Amino acid sequence: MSLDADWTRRWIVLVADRIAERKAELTHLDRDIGDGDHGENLDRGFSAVRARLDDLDAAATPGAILKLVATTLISTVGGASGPLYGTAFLRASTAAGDAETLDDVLVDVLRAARDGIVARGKAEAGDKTMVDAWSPAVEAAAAATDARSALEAAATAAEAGAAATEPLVARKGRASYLGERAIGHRDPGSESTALILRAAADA
Amino acid sequence: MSLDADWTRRWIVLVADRIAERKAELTHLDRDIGDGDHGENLDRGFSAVRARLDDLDAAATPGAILKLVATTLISTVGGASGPLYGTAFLRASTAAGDAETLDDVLVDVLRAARDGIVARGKAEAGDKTMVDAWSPAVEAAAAATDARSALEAAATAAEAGAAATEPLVARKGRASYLGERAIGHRDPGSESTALILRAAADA
Amino acid sequence: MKKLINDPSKVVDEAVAGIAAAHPELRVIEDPPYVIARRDAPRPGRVALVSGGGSGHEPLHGGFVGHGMLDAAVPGPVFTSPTPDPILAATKAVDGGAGVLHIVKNYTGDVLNFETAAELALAEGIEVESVVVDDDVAVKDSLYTAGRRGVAGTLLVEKIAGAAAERGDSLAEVAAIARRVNAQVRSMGMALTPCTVPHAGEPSFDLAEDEIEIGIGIHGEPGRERIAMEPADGIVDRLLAPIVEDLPFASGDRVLLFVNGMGSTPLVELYVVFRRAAEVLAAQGIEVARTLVGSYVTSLDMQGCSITLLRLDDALVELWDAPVQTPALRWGR
Amino acid sequence: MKKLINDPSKVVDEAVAGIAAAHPELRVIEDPPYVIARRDAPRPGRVALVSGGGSGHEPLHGGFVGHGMLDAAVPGPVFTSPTPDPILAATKAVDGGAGVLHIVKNYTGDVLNFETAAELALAEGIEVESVVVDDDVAVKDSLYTAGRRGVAGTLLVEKIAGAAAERGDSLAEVAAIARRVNAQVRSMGMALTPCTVPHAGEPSFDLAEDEIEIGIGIHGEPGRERIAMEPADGIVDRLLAPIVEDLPFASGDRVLLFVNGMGSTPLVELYVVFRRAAEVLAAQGIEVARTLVGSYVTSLDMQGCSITLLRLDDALVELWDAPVQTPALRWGR
Ligand SMILES: Nc1ncnc2c1ncn2[C@@H]1O[C@H](COP(=O)(O)OP(=O)(O)O)[C@@H](O)[C@H]1O
Ligand SMILES: Nc1ncnc2c1ncn2[C@@H]1O[C@H](COP(=O)(O)OP(=O)(O)O)[C@@H](O)[C@H]1O
Ligand SMILES: [Mg+2]
Ligand SMILES: [Mg+2]
Ligand SMILES: [Mg+2]
Ligand SMILES: [Mg+2]
Repeated sequence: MSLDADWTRRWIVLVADRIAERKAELTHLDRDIGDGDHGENLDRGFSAVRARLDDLDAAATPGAILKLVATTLISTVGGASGPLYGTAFLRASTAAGDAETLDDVLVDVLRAARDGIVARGKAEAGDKTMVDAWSPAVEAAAAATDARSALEAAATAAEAGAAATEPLVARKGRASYLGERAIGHRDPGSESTALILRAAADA
Repeated sequence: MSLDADWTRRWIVLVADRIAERKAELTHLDRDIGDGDHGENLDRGFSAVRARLDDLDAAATPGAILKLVATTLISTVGGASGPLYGTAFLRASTAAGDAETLDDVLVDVLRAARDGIVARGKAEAGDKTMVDAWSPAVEAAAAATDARSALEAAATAAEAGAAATEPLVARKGRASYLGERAIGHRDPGSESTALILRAAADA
Repeated sequence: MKKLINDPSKVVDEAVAGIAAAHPELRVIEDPPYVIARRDAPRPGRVALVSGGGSGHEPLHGGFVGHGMLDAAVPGPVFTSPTPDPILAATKAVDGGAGVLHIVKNYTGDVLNFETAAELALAEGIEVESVVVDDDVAVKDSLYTAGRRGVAGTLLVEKIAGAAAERGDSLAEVAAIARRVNAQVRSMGMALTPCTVPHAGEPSFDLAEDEIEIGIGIHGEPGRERIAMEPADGIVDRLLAPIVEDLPFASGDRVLLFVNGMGSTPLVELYVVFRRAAEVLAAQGIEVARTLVGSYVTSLDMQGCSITLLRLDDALVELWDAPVQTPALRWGR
Repeated sequence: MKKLINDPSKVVDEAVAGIAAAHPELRVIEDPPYVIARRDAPRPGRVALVSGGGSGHEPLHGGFVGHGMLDAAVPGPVFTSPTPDPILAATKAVDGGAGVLHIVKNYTGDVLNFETAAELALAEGIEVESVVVDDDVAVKDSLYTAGRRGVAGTLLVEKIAGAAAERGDSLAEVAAIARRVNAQVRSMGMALTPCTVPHAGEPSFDLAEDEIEIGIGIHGEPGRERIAMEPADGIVDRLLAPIVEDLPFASGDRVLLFVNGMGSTPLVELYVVFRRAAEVLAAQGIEVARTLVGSYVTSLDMQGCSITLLRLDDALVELWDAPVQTPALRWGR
């Protein structure tokens, strides 16, 4: 089984399902150190993505699907995570180009997504943001031998990265206003990143 | 012992003491069916009366003392009870005239007070107001044989009148807005009237 | 009780001092406390308007002192009518020789204290007329009660009568206009939560998380009925129906629609309420020609709202639109 | 949670519809939702001002659309920046050929979404300048954070830049004035209670009956520190000290003092706060030349307040005093 257009659709639908399921949990993380809307924001975005996926040409490439995800997130999510995830999927789409499957370009796609987030948000590793899930995921994927194991490694690394945000003081996003009071709480964006990458491994 | 100027002063000071003591209780009654300030209002007024009593000429007659109470209540209490009690004491003072003691004019004094309240507030018996304590008190005093027993009878009748307001629907004052919901609550003004007349009997 | 206050017994003193500090165009008379007056009063030859009542309804009345509205406001203790002394002082301070109109909300205490002040003013040679505002349709059977309460409609009476005084109408004319506004205005309020009087320290009544009060006044008194919490649209319908029936307002009428917050209601909710009220009136053919949305006649920190309708004619529209320059209501200047 | 709303997910829709119904001088663009614009926009040859951000801060920003202030406001979902689409739509709708100024509160989401919209507008040939407002001194170490937040000072930037645009200043001039205001304005807020986001249904943080938060933002985020409840005067001192130190404001300065309510704070309490703030500034030789008191930049139903100081000069005073005619701020017209 390859990471073709069908897989890409399955992945995105799985993300949409799991975000809908875990919306309250994501919002709760955001309530603790942000403004309590991260789950709502992503659910609004991925619900819209799901609806538009059906309208997409049956022959759409993985890159075209990722572009639809990007533009939909940009125009429906708002907040910080909307432009950040939007840019991530947009850069991923560009990296995917016209390829029929992502198997050979997977690491480039993931790296492009991560770089897009960094370019827009200017966060560094350890700033307690979604970058702390993306960066270890990209490294882990790069070290893997094939696409499937790269996805599995990325998901596991993202989950570890999300967990590792807990002891940190935030230096970007709303949690940065809290100083020491952010310690002990997981960054919501790193958790949603882990969710997205776990869905990729499971799709 | 006669109802002379000394007695009048003792009475008013006793009223001031008891209102200060029972301020919260009166306010609480008013909270249930009014706006929760009756105790505060009267305490503000009688504290001012107490302070001004000392400035009063040592030779002041009972009538002069009652006039001081009246003008002080009018200018410090506000609300409904301020003008009503103010008018009551003003009319009482007029009824007392220049008499050195109230023994012979007591019933006239009490009746004048009650009539003053009715003239200003237009309440009838059974409207669930302070009139429901004043009116039985005046009748009871009129039926008594001497001033002392008249005071005792008035206090007892006022207390019974206050208790008897509980099952009533109010037709005057703020409690009238509540309709049936006022049933079961004692009118705060009738309770403060009972307090004032009981203090007269005890002074 | 959590409030931005110091000593609960000093709230009115300190708030009045704050009003004086924030609005140099107003003058506070300290003795007897507290009269808030226009700095340019008395204005010779103009009718002056004095209103007042218990505090806790801010910006009513102090926030409505200024050009085109009140000449003086007399704030009493929280929810307690002022005594005659400051009302008299206010009346004397603003009288410009053309007489003074007292605008009084219909509560026993307010009526009695203003009555005494008016008598004393008359004795000092000042012509005084009094208008009692009683716009609250929540009080039924007003023949068998202290009568309807004066609530949010008071603001409309003050604004429109103030404009009439500003253009130079006589005392009789200004009083007649104020009475005409009162005759054409109806209000009804509700509470999501009670309020807490500072010196009492406890809520003015108890209300469960799933209950609301319909037909409340503005002194923390409970309302006409207690019902289960429901969506805003249903609440609006419950408030509007008795208002419309009462006057009655009818298809073809032009009205001013005033949605008022009770003190702790966020503006965003008042707009949700306004939307429904406008929709319902439109469906009945009643034209909303003028609007007001905000917390203007409040009940301390109560959450809730009231809806007020005033039937307009050209003369009233002109007076409503006339310039006003007060801390809380300001346009045209 | 008790609110005057219907479906929690429809609050913004219905409030915007209410604003449109209450203020016929405004125009609501329905698609993409929601842009609130001046009915007379675009005004040929004048710089246009667009602001926006998450909803829940009413009257900010929709209540400040009108003559002398914003040309359009773009309300996002509650506490969530709008997406670039409606910001772009607003920018196109009000551009009168002289360019558009975006006034953006400094939050990652707002900055990123306005940034994208500005790029798209530029691609369509519209000149756009952006000013990011960051007046909140509660955020320390702003080099190591997302930077200071934009809070109540935003209103002052919008009013003063709006007056400059209205008199015909160029885009560069209007942007420079907006940046100058931002450079001279400092704010700090506190909460007695958290707020409740409608779709969340639970308070944004927990606060005991004897605790308050100092240094809160306007999105229900907890503050810089949690302390025991204290009297208003002490709270004012805690808010003012870091504001005054920061700029710093000094003896001889002329300032605008703005006491802002967070949404559920009664006006009477804001005046108690104002009184103390004016007293403290006077003692420091800082002259309060202009004032504003009210709930203008709110955080849903949060109880609390913020204090804002703006250092004035003659040019800023002239622009502040210039006529403004919006639902929430109105004078001189
Ligand atoms: N500058 C940034 N760089 C990378 N990620 C960021 C940045 N700022 C915020 N984030 C991410 O966005 C998440 C918050 O997203 P969300 O709650 O949807 O938006 P908002 O903060 O505008 O409410 C944070 O948990 C964090 O992971
Ligand atoms: N019209 C009236 N006639 C007689 N007594 C009245 C009248 N209206 C009110 N009262 C009395 O006044 C009392 C309330 O006084 P108070 O609480 O001090 O004033 P307010 O109602 O203005 O807050 C009532 O309990 C009632 O006994
Ligand atoms: Mg968030
Ligand atoms: Mg009372
Ligand atoms: Mg009272
Ligand atoms: Mg947000």
